[in-house]
Amino acid sequence: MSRRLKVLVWLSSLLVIAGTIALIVVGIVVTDDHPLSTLSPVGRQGRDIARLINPIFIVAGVVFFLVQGAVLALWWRYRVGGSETGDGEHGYYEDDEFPDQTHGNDRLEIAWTIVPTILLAVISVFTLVALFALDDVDASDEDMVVTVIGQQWWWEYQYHLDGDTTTAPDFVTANELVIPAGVDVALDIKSRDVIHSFWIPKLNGKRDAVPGRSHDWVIQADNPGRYRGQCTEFCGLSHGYMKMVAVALTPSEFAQWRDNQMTPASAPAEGTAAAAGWEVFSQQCASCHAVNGLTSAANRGGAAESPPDDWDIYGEFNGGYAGPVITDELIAGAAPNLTHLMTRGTFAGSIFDLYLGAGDHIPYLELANRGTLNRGDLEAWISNAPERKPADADGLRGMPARTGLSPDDIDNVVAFLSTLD
Amino acid sequence: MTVTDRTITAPEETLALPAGPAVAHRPLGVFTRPQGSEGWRSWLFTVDHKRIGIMYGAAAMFFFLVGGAEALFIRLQLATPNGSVIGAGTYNGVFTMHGVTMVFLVIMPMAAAFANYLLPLQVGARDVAFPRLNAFSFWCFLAGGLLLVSSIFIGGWFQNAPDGGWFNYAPNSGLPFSPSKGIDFYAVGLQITGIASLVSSINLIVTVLNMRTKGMSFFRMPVLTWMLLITQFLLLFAIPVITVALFLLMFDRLWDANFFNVAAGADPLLWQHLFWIFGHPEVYILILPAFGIVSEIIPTFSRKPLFGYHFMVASGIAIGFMGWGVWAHHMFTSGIGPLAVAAFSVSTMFIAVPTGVKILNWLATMYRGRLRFTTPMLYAVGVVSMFTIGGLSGVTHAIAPSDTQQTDTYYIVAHFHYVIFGGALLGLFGGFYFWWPKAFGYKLSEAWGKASFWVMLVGFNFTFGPMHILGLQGMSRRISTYRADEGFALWNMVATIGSFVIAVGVAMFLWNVYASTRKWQRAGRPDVGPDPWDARGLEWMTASPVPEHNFDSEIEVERLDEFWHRKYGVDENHRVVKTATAEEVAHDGSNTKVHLPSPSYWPIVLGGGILLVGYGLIYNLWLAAAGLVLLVGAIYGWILEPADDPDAAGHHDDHHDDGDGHGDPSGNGGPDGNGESASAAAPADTEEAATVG
Amino acid sequence: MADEATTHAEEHHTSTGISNEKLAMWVFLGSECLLFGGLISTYMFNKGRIGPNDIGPDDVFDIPFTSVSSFVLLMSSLTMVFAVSAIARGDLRGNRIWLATTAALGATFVAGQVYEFTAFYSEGLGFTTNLFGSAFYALTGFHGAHVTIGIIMLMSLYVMSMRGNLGPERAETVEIIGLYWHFVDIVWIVIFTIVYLFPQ
Amino acid sequence: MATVTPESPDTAHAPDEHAHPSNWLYVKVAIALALLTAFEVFTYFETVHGWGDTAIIIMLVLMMLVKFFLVVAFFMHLKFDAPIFWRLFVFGLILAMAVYMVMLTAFRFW
Repeated sequence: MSRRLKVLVWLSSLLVIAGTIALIVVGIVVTDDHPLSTLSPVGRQGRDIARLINPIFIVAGVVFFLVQGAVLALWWRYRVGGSETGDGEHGYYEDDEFPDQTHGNDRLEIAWTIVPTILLAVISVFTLVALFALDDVDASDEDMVVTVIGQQWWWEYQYHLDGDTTTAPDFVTANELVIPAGVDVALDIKSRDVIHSFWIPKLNGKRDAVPGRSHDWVIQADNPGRYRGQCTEFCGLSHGYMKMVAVALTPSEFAQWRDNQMTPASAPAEGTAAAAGWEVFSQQCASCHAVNGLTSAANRGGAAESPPDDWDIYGEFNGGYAGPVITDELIAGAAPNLTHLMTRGTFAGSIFDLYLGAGDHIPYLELANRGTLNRGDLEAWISNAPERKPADADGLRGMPARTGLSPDDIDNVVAFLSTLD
Repeated sequence: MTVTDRTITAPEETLALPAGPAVAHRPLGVFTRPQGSEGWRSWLFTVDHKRIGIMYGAAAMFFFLVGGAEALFIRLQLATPNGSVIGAGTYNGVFTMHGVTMVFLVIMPMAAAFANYLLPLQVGARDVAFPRLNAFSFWCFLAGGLLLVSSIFIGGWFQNAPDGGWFNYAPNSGLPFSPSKGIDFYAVGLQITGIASLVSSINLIVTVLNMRTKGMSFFRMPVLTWMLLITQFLLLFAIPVITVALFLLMFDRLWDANFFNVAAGADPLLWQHLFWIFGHPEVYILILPAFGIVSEIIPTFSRKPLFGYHFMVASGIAIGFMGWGVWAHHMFTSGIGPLAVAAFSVSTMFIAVPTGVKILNWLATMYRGRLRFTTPMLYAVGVVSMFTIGGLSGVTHAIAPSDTQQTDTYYIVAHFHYVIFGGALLGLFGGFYFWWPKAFGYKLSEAWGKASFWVMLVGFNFTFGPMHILGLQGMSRRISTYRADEGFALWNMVATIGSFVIAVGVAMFLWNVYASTRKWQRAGRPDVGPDPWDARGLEWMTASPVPEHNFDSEIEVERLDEFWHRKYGVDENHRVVKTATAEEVAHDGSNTKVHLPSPSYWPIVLGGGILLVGYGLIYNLWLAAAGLVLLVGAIYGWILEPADDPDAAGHHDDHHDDGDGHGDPSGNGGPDGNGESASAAAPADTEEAATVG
Repeated sequence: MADEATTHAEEHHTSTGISNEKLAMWVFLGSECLLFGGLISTYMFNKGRIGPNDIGPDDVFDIPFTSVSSFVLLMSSLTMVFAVSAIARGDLRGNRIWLATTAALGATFVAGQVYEFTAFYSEGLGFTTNLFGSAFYALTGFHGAHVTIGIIMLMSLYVMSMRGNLGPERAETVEIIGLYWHFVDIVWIVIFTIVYLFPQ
Repeated sequence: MATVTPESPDTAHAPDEHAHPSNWLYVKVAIALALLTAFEVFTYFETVHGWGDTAIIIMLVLMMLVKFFLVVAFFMHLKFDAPIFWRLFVFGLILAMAVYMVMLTAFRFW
């Protein structure tokens, strides 16, 4: 076998092996369902991004194989043996053979400057087209705008059905962003404290929530379903525990869900466990958590957990801050609005499932009726939240521990929460 | 080779740094100037660029172990879902310190080690332009590094470590959100290492511009010298920007200013812009020295000159320039607006072109070469191969829409580890093996070296390869844990195993250093000769280890790769023939009449003063005041140190060594119109200097 | 290359024919551009980010006063040039006089700045009051610190000269310190225009 | 470079000394600086006369630049000195202006 042929066989078998491994890995990556995967987009924007990047992955892959192949080929073809220690008669080399002392080739250099430049210029044209299309946030055909507010370490969603974000929202929810499937939904992303980033990988890329700024963003889901997300800008202690879910419903289901969200809660019947739970809740929890129709702004006045004034950026800043306006009791003091807690699938910044093993088996709107409540995590959370999700030692952020509550108290609070559907 | 003869003129007359013994031993106030070159004290007070280089390397290696241990903790915590090896708070401190340590205390000083050791040698100089300032740079860097690392232990394990990420975005870095002392350590520590880098960059720029030996025009300088010079320019202009940002942060935290106070109307994106205006050139500060090292190693072990020298230099300069116009690609999701995103997206893409030119030139150098895979060559080829991967993934997130999916995920972590570990660190390790015999006179074991390379390479790919997949599967960066049902468990476990394989590889390197040193000590010093690898640069043209005075006499350079051309000629058939052995060409270090700048107490005292000021700013301003007194005292001691006799022009021992012009303004002022003859040669040189500026 | 010069010249050979110290100072000044550029942009970016009722530039600036102190600093550059040319001529006494004058003018400027700061403070503009205050004091304070360091260096030169350690062969030392001093002056030229004179 | 090369061997301070301008030139420069400053201050008080802000800013910037380059060129000798100084300094200056102006543009500052 000639040396050239040997190299060819050696190289091609190597490429076959590498290619096979690559294919297997790609296979695992693509087919295995990952809830946060960017590789299987199910929304218009996510798909546009994938359509842009997938060919580039292929081009990059080709360049990868060419360069690595070249390295291996040069290695194989031009390596020479020699003294291991370099103290042979000819130093490291066993001979005095010298290759051509080529210093360069200007035409070659210019060629491999220009070719990649052209390649990249082509790529950049496609990039710019996609970029401006994605940024066209007025594409939404719904009036509704959802103000998404990040804070340590959960998300609040203020629904403005008429699209006017300067007025009070129609209703407020937390952690689970419910949208109608098939339509672009406009988001208005803000932050109350530090920088967060809103990201539902299957629907669209991420957009930072920067305090003092308001960022437009659009998401769309092709089909009804639940799509997970994770805060992706480091936001302090519990950054890793700041997750969220986007729930897409059919338009009619969405209307049903929306109407339910706009109903205030009613007081539990006298004498029930839930009524006792409400007592505890109104003393222990209502300073931060709002329940429309039950808690009031007065509950929150001067509460210890409110952030101190000097960094209180909840209020409107007249010199340039375009943050949310506190207009009425819909908006919580420092914690999620719990009016319809039981309609959500997750709690505590979406790190716990509210219903055991519910997954996608129970339709979203029937969770409250058919789901089995995840009592263990919920009770543990109520009595000692920082144990489950690290919170700042000074108690200004994150849910404080309520270890003083008796097991009965906690049962009653859970009973009360269970009425919030 | 007649050149050799011509350059060896009367040694005493060609000294770069004249000094009279009477001056060197002259008492100064209560202190006597330190003397001698033996014992540990001589290291503390040394101003020798080679010793300073070695100390940079040793300190960087120490910090590398610290940063590596932090990396292993990160990987242990993330090995399984819901990991609980270290809590979220400690985790945040660990990943922040890992980033800060590896960037500022490992890669940068390792590159500084090579810059200090090799730059003067490669341009044929006796020392750097300002030897005492050079010593100060090192001590100042060490002060900043120790201050940063001490934060891990002060006040409890990781209680006061910086925990805002190496990028430290406002307003999370503000007092309300980060009440521990951690961010103060970050701000103060990086200021101090910044001073060190800035001073060192000025020093090395002046060295390259001004201290080149006869005939060493800019386009006869080795590519490593070029890359280091570009790096120094990047440092020179980038460090002030982070200095501004850190000052603003410090004012906010210590004195309640409003720069990042959103409630007062501040825009936190200001920090991001300032940080990344510094931060992106910083990336090239990390990688360019490794590019230079690779460009030295590959030709040596290909038995060929570097392919396309001028294009290699030009692409390095292009990278240096373009590095200033791409910073906002770190901010594609920050909400800077579509036009800014578009502009930075396009500019970022084209920075791939000069980088690609480098890769192709290295391959072309190897093409038809006679490749000898010694350990340094393995590392260099490893860089070519691994950096390509990092470069390609870099292009994929230059594409802004795709970056909105990839940024802040493990895909980015994979990308920059392929660039910084696969590019910079492998290159620097290759440099260790390559120049080790030059610095110490003996070689590291090739067998252990090759073994540790392969272990490191395999571990590296198993650690960071899977992170591409994790990132595309949606795993965010900087999360201390993940849910079991998110599907990240498999590749995280692979990555964790890989990270321990890397640790084994590093341990093998350390064992190699230990064992090779022991072997050399037991056997007595085996003389590797001046030129163990049959290399090309001027640094090989003197004895190994390099004598304190570098070269016995001034070398006159007539072309690129001067040393190689003195060893080899071409016969009538254009075949390369050996015309002289390295030993014949190289200096043997026997010229003991060379006067060198005397050691000095003041650099280390000044470094100590800065350390005190640093702790003082964090804990107690009185301490800072004490540090300031020490600092000012050290500066005055420094200024008064040279024999201060205007009539003795030309007899000062360190006239090249003065930071702010207080010292002897060099013999330029001498009565006999000296020094100016050199300026007749200046036109050509300064013309070329324009390409630098 | 005129390398046939004296051996003494060989000793002080530099590749560019320029002394290391002077080159280092210019390299350093190039770097300082980025520092002050950052501070000035921070100021420009932040000065208007205050509430309508907050204390702002129009409420505190006293342009006639600042114009005079700017003029003083500008003239200190002139006296600095005189100091440099005096020592180059070998006029050590003249050098001392002009060094002292320059330091005195610089000190007048710093004193004016201190007065200005106290006046602003008494009018209600503290470092922590608002973003304008923080940015203004940070920028002008940084500049003031540079001037102060310059004054200390000038005074050190003066003392050296008094002790006979600053002869004509050290003209370049004075020139290098002069470069720093002029740089501080040109930074103030920019600050004075952008901070004080721009329509608010 | 032309200003550097043609020196006679007996000048001690070659690059800068031989072309040292006279003190009178410095005084003239200082007078120009003082006049420019006076005019700058004048624009501040004369804004009432109906010049637009933009016009004033442009004028002020122009005068600032003239002052800046007068000091750099004459007082700092850059006009007479080795061009490498000029290149190093102007590189830093232009880089600073470019980078920070791009930053402010990204903030839609103008």
